Amino acid sequence: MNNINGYNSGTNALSGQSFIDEFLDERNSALPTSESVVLALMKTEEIEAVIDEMIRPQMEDNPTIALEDRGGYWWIKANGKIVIDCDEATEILGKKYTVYDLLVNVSTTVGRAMTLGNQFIITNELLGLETKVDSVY
Amino acid sequence: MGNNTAVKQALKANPVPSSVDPQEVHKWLQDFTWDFKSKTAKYPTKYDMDVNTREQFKLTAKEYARMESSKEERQYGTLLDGLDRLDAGNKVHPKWGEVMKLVANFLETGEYGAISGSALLWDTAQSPEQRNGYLAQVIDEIRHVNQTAYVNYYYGKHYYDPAGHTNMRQLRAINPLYPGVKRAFGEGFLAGDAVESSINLQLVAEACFTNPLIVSLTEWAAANGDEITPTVFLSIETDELRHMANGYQTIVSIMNNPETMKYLQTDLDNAFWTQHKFLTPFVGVALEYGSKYKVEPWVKSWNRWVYEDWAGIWLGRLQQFGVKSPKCLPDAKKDAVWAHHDLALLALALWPLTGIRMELPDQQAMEWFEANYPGWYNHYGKIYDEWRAAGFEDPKSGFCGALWLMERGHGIFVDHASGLPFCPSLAKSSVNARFAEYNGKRYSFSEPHGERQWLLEPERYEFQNFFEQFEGWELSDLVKAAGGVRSDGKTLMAQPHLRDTDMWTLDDLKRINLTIPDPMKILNWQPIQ
Amino acid sequence: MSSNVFIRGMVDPERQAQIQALVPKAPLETKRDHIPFAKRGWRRLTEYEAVMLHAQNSLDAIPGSQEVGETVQKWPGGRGSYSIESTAAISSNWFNFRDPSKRWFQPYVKQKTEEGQTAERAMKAWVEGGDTGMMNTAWLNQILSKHYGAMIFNEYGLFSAHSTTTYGALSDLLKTWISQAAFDKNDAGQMIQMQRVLLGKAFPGFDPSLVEAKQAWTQGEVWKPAREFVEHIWADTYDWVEQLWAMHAVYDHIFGQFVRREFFQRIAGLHGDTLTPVIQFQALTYHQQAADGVSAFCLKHLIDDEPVYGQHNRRYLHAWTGKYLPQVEKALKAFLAIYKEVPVKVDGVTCRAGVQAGVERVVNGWADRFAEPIGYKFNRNAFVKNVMAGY
Amino acid sequence: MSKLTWYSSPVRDEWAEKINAIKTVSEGIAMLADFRKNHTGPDRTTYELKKEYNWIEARIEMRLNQLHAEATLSDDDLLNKTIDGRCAKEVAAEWMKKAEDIDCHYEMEKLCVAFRKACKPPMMSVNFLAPAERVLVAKLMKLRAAVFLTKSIDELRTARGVTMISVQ
Repeated sequence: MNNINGYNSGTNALSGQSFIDEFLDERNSALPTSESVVLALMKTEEIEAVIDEMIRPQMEDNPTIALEDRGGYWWIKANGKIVIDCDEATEILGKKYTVYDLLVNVSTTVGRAMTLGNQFIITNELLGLETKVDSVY
Repeated sequence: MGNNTAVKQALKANPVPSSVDPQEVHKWLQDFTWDFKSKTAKYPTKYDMDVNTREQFKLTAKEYARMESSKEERQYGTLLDGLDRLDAGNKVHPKWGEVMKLVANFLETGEYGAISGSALLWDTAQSPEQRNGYLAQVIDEIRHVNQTAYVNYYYGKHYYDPAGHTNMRQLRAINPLYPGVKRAFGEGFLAGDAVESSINLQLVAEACFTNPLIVSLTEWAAANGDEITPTVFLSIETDELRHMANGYQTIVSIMNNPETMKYLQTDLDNAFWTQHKFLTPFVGVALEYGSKYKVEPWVKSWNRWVYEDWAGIWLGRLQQFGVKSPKCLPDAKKDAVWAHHDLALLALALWPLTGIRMELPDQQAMEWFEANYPGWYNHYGKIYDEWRAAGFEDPKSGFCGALWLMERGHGIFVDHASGLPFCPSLAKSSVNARFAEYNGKRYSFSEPHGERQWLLEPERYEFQNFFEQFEGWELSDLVKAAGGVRSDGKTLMAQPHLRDTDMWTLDDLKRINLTIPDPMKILNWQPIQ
Repeated sequence: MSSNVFIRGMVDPERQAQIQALVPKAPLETKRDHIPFAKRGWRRLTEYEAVMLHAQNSLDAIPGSQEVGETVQKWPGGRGSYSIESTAAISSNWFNFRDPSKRWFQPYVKQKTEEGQTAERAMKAWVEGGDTGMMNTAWLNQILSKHYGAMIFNEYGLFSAHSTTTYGALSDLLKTWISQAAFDKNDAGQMIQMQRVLLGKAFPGFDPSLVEAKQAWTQGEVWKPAREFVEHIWADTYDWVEQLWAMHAVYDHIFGQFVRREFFQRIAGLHGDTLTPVIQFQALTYHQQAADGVSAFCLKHLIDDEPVYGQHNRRYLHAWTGKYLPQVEKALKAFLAIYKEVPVKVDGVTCRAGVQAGVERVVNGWADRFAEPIGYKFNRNAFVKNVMAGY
Repeated sequence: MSKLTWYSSPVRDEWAEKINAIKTVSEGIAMLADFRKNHTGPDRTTYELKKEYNWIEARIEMRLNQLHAEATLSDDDLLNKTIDGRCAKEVAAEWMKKAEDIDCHYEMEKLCVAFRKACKPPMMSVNFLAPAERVLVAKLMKLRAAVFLTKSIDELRTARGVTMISVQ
């Protein structure tokens, strides 16, 4: 399965001199534009459930989602947007789990991340420029 | 998602009457400020930050504390219970346990600088939501100083060689690599226009380089037996996403104003180069030269985290608003391949000043380097083989890599903009050395971007570099004065190998017979016609 | 889909065998004291000190610093990143300061979390237990809506003033304590609004918006001199020691203590408002900690323990007190007009004698704690009399 | 004082002695002004104290600051006048006025550097220095940003009077 967002896709699929040649090629020397977002979730009890019950099922609908075990954390990359609804996570975990509890283990994001009520959203939209920073209240 | 918002809206109409959601309080923050005559940012800035800019995480002080407290319980619980029982401090490969002496302390310098940098932004931002976000960042940065310090503290208590973990805050004063981190982190985050500082701190250092420095570094740590660092660093990084959002909203707050937007590109180019100049080589050295078990070549991590994801997702998407490719990007990419190898050569040449034990790359490492960086052996590997044969590790040899280099005409200089040492005749990175005389003093620069920064703003760069500051000191005297000797009073904390035998002492160092010179004084300099 | 199988060195038998072969039989170094160069007297550093002390990288122009030489990069124009020009106070060693509460990050957020949970439970009990029924409507609509809301701006302004104090502070343990004091101020403002949002839920007619409160703060006579002080200390004062002293040791210890303790804490109960005292209790704790910190810093560190510049620092603290006390006096005097709006009058509490007793309590408390130690003389009776003219 | 840290030097000891010998504010002002002129900033006349200049400058400042506060002057004068008795607010305003017509970043840089040398505490309290510096340096940064990435390196070197050198 070839996912454009895979951990070692694109230039990183190459190695040795061919990697370096491609990496330094003039085509790759200006700013690229990407429609993706990246998320790293620290491995914990709760995050394993979020990955299994909430992220993996989304992969069926969105084939651009790539998921990778990086030892201490899960690395996720996808086009567009990833939403984690913590009300749903609360149901799955059987305990109160707010968006700020999720943030305890969100190790990094590339893209615009925000909370919206009890949801965590990471999006490629330019919040505040293209779209508004929403609030449920 | 639409449905869910509808549910939330319904909740708003019929709120739970006996409790208040933090976001219900947050929504009023923008009303907390008022206008008055003398109200202004208190530090010099080119920008006017918009009073209406929003913050993306909507935390109140109390909810922040609850979230952070949960992080702290988990982190210290893991360290003090789980990892303590597993004797984690003694399961780490020595190469890695040593390099963490520097990594934790250097990162601590960045976190400390970020306290003031965030305070500067808290002052300059006009939107109360932003100020609230920046204040949380100030407190986060205190957390991170405490955490990075705790890595050294924990190692100092549990690891089989506490020397250096316990006193790096002292030893770093003579480390020729330390001015590099001071410049990028200790000062680049806080000494300058708030927006320039924000780009340095949040948009470049945090949104870009902390991903490899703090996140992917944990893979290398775990591969090398260190579960302490992942426990702490991954938890540090859970605050960084709010900081990245702070940095992004800093840009948003000026972007709609053409009057100030015109200054952005200059600050972006300068900040990217300032941070890259230190971080690209330093992280590469830490990962590839500080590990026994390799994960992936640094240049590949750089391509993923810095070029494709950071540049593509953050900057690339802003091109429609006028942001352009930094002019230095092609040079930065060349550095991503070679700059850490250049720096490693100097770090090994100057090992007595680093405070840590390190060793030359072994056969397995050399093969890995050659496979991933073709041409590596002929350039660097040969030198290391020669050093090994000349007695690099042997305390009785009187050998010193720095002298070996100088005797062969490979001068070592300090770049006056970045504060980092460089060796023009052996560098494979984007080094393009130039030397200047101005107002009766000589300056060295490793490339044009830094020289430009100095030419435009000379009053910002007045520091005494390592050679100038310690010129005339005999090497062993300097190491001793700075606390680099173990409790037996003679064995050095720094060593050029990882064994517990044949450890170098002050006398062995004295045998090298090196009095620190100032290359800008002793060499025969002539004006270029 | 995973591109590699991750090998953890700690549990992988092969790697661990290689690692253990390199681990020496005995540790290479027996001394495990942290930051040994900073050890004071016989004792080892506490955790509070170990995680922060000497984290600051600073040039040795700052007394007590470990570094040598100059900063690598300065501000355009030549200002250094940390420099002694930021205050008129002088210390022989800026790194000798210790916060008496010894709060580094972990204990700090733990304490705040507990306070948050206490407030959450108290609010729930307050609404569900029927306390709302006792609330005096005029108190709710006049005082809590307007004046209690105005207090948010006081706290927010003081929080804002801490940006320069955090930036300018010259050592690591100072920055830690100061930014925590700032965070407490920010929290204090938000807690008032949290209470007001709850009031909006409990009382259908109560509007939690800040329109009326902001008007009282920016245009009303009750808050005018207080606002002027806050604006001055936020926007016009750059000396961070002066700011800390003026805010915590003068203004908040007189005006702040009166407003929180003598007015809201004391008067709320008379109006069936049992919630305000619970919320304000936290703000009182925050002030207590800030007052302890400023006392450890200005009175102990800069005067009592200072071997060379104690007299110098005393002179400045004295001058700053003289500069700010009249404005604080005006602020308190103007604030006393609020008693005209208090719905329930109780003899001994809201009457002139009752209020004067409250003013005397804060003024005497302040004089003992902060004026006496720096030898600042002022006429307490005249001060109280002037303030009471506002009643 | 130098003994407080691991780093000490005879130069520092010598200066510490000289600084301790200052007994009046006017002596201190003269020493500080002279020291700043000759040993600080990019326009200094000599780099002979390069290693120690910021340490020495700080110690002169501390001593002078101390002498100033010990002098018999009113609190009002202590807080609001420059060390030589002028109205600090007016002095700061004069410097800001000097900047009004400048539209060249080199000129603005000279003014900012000169302002620091003349007014940095204890010459003037930070409460007057900092707001004026905010205005001056903001202007400097704006003027520089306009040309930062566009002027050629050669042009910049020539304008500065920099000589390029090489090792023979």
